[in-house]
Amino acid sequence: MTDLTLAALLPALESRFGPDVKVLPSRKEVLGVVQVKVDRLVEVARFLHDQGTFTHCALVSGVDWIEHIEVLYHLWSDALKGYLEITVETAPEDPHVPSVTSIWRGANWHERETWDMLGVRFDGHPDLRRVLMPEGYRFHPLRKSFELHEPEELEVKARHV
Amino acid sequence: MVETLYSVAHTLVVLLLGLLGPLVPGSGAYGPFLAVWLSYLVVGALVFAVSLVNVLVFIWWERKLLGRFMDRRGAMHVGYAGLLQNLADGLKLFRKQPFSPREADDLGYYFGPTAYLVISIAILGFLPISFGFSGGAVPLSLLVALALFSFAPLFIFIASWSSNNKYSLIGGMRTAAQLVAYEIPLLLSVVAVVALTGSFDLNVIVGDQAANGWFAVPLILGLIIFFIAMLAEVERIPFDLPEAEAELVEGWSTEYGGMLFAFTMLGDYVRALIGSYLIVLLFLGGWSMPWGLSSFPLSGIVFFQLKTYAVFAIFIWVRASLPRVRTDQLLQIGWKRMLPLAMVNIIWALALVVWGYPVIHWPAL
Amino acid sequence: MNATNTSGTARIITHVKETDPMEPEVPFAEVEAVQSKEYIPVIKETLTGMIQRGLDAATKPVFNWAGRNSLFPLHWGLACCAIEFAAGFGARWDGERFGVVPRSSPRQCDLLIVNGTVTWKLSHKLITLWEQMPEPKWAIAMGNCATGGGPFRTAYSVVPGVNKLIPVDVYIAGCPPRPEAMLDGILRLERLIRERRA
Amino acid sequence: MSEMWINMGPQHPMTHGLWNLRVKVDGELIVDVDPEIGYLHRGIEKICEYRRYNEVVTLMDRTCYVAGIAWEQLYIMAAEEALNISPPPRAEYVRVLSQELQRLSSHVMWYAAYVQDIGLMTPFLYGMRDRDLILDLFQSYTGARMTYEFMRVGGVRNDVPVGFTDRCRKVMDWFDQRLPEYEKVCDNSTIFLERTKGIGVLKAADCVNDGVTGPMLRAAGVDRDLRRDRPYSVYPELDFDVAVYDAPDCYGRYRVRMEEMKQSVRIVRQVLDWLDRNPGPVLAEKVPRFVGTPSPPPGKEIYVERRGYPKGRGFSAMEEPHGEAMAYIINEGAEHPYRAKLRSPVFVNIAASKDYLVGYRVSDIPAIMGSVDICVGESDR
Repeated sequence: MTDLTLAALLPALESRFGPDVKVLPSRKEVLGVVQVKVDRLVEVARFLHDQGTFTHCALVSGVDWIEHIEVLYHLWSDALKGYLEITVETAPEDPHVPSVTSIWRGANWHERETWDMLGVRFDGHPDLRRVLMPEGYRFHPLRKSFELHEPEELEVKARHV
Repeated sequence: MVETLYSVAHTLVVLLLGLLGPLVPGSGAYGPFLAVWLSYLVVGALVFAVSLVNVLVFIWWERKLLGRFMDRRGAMHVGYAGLLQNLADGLKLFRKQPFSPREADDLGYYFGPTAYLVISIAILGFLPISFGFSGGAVPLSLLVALALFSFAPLFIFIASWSSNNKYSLIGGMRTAAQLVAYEIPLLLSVVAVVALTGSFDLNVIVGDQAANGWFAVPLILGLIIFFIAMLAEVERIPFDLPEAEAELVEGWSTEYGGMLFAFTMLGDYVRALIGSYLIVLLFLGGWSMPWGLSSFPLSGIVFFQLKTYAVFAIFIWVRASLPRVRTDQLLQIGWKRMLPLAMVNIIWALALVVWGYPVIHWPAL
Repeated sequence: MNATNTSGTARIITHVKETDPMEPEVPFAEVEAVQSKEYIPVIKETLTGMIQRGLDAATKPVFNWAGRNSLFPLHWGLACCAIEFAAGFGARWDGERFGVVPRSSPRQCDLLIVNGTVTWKLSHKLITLWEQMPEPKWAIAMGNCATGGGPFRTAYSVVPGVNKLIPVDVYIAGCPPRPEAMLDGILRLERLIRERRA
Repeated sequence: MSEMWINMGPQHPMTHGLWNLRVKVDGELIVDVDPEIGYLHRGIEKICEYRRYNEVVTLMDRTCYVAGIAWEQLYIMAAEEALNISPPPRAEYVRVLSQELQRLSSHVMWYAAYVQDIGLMTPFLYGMRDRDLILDLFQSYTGARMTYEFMRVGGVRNDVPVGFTDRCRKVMDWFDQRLPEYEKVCDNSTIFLERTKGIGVLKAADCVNDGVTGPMLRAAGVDRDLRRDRPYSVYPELDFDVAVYDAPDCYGRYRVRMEEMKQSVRIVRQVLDWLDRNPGPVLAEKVPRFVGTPSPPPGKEIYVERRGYPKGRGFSAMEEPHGEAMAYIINEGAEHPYRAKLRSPVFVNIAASKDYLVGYRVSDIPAIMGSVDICVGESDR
């Protein structure tokens, strides 16, 4: 099953994982959008990596939708020549997502950045530290509750890291 | 002819002593002795003056020439064509705040660069820049000069160790390894010259070359080895690892600023000057020129300087066109390539002697 | 003018000085010195002072000339302006014409050109670098970010102007300033040093 | 000497920007690496959420200051998809022209910095000199040397000026002469070869697993170039080769970049020919007003803010000079992007530094990190 075409892959994904996976209509720029339940994420990722030839984890990011936090994975396949988008939803207070660093080493810093910027904890991540903001900074700037501040206010904020 | 400056100094000193002698009772006994020493002093002071001015002009020469190699102009706004730029740099460093880093060991921190500069300048006293025109014309001048020359890694290491900075430390370690590795081929290539001349006196060596042709021709291999080893000894690209800008911020002089930094800088250039001097003296015929060009008064010193600048221009040329080698490659080149080649060079020189290369013993000064 | 004697009158003088600071100092000291027959140190000091002032007057222009003509900036790159900073030392502009040679170690620098956005994360390091530079030293804020935060002024991580951290002598506008502008800033600093305003 | 940690950075000549490479050395040998970035984190993604679509372009220039226009196009492609606008063909060609000029200038800049890292001083000056020629071209049609603010949602700001194509061709002719000279300087130098060959090896499998992209990946022998594999803009209509080299070391990366420069010259020539033949508009006719509105009408701020527009998400990936960059824009029908996420190739390449640094020497660090081509602006954002 190493060289699945896309037409076969997504149904295979759906049939294997059942209701935990939802394939959304694809957009122009990505091959497909797959919604995954949090607890099956690692399995789906493993499946896509091993059988779906998605060997390159291009991007891990997140969006704060206020009522929930969406974590996005963009995977590239050299065989299919396209990106697959995986989305995972998690609760905004104390969000947890399993880490995929065991599958793609390259996801390491992306997950660190998502933790830094959005406060999503990646369980099983080997080294979940802040990467862009200084260690000990208290906020997660890309949360919608964190506003861009006036500089004067900001200084106070930044100094109380 | 070439003795002119020394004779003039001697004459002047004798004259002066003759005038002053009667004022000091009982000075007649020391007169000739004093005259010789004083005239050496005068000549020595002149040598230092010429050499240190040379150092300043060297830096300018490097800046301008390097600029030309790089399609730009180099310093040009201070003084005519930027000639005063180095003076400005030196004066500026002179008035910078003296300091030592909190973690540094003060004694070593101040001692290192100072001793480095002093020991480098001291060598200048033994190098004749024209016949008899040296601070101290000892029969073993070459040996003394090379011995003093090899002192530098010690002081560099003291300086780097006591600055208590990791970059400095690595730079100092590299310096020690590098200078020791290249000292040996350097000395061995000198051995060939000494074998041909039979003397350690630089005046004799130059005189021999004046009579029998420059050693650059029979000992071309020796010249190449000496040149490369000298590049490493004066820490210039491609062997400038101790101050490799890209990885060690400024190498062993990272923590130095102000006057001490000026010392390290000046020491480097003094050593570059000495390196050029030695190449000219040992292989390029010193102040002698073919076709009797050096027989005019003062022409010897002028030719000597011209040759020195030409040699330094090659240093700069190398700097402009070669990348830096790595530590292990540097040591490999030193121990595995240069050392055997230097041995070959010695054998070649000995063969020349056996075959009857004219060995002339000039009367010592 | 403090007379360094240990006689009783000196203490009175000191007392007077303390109680009446408006009183001119020199005549008292002289009178005191003459009274206590210790005018030699006073004359010595006066002479030393004169010599010092004379030396200062004689050497200050020289050192001022030296200092302003050999400004070594710190060779570091923060952001966009750093590229223009590098271009300013390329073949076309050649900042070395003015004796401006970037050095990598702050110990050997006179001039800190802040060429880019300074973040709060960097602020400690910037201050360390500034403090590592020996006096006399100058700072140039190059570009809008260093001057006032630039387009990132409102951001949560950006220092809105580097003058909140270190004293800045010359501000160069532009985003990024062209290399000419940078060199002009350095020359402006030279002018300021010549007029002893920086 | 026992093992010790060395902080190479944030102020260090090797770093080419502000980041901190912490290396643990045993003598001269590197035994562990812990890179630290974020010293230039300017919160661009957050500021994007407070800016109108066209105003974000300003930030994109500053995201990567050596390849500003690449990031402009990256963002614009994502934004156009999120807003469902498509630009006229001439705009696409002008964009591709800018892309390739930018790639050329970025690689020349890389070359200049790289040879200087290795200790070769002179070509640095040559590189900067030749880069200025390209920047002059940029200046002639965007008005700026590095921060162009040239692209707009639905096209580009203006067309290239009259006579531009001829000037550009002259510069390309100049580069035809210069690029072999660059290669000669390096390839004829034994020291350069010894400094780069077999240094900083990162094998193809590790590259893929680490997510490393761009010239590093292609040097390892993986034939992947988004310009060809996932064509965007008008690249399918252009004729070019993908530079691949099968030596996953510094030398391979150097070769790949040199080859890419030649290919860029080739592409630019084709685009110039097309531009000469096909005049036309460079901005789409129907662009929603708000993306370009400098400021809302006074008193109508709320009205403008709430103006509805079809929601959408935009994702774009492109081959930036440093590697594969991605942008993800979420349009929630407001004036501002709801979320803008940028993926920088440099970010990932730095993250993988442990895999290609451990086991080499301190003297190799500049050679290796230089070959990665680091632009801190885009890794920190």
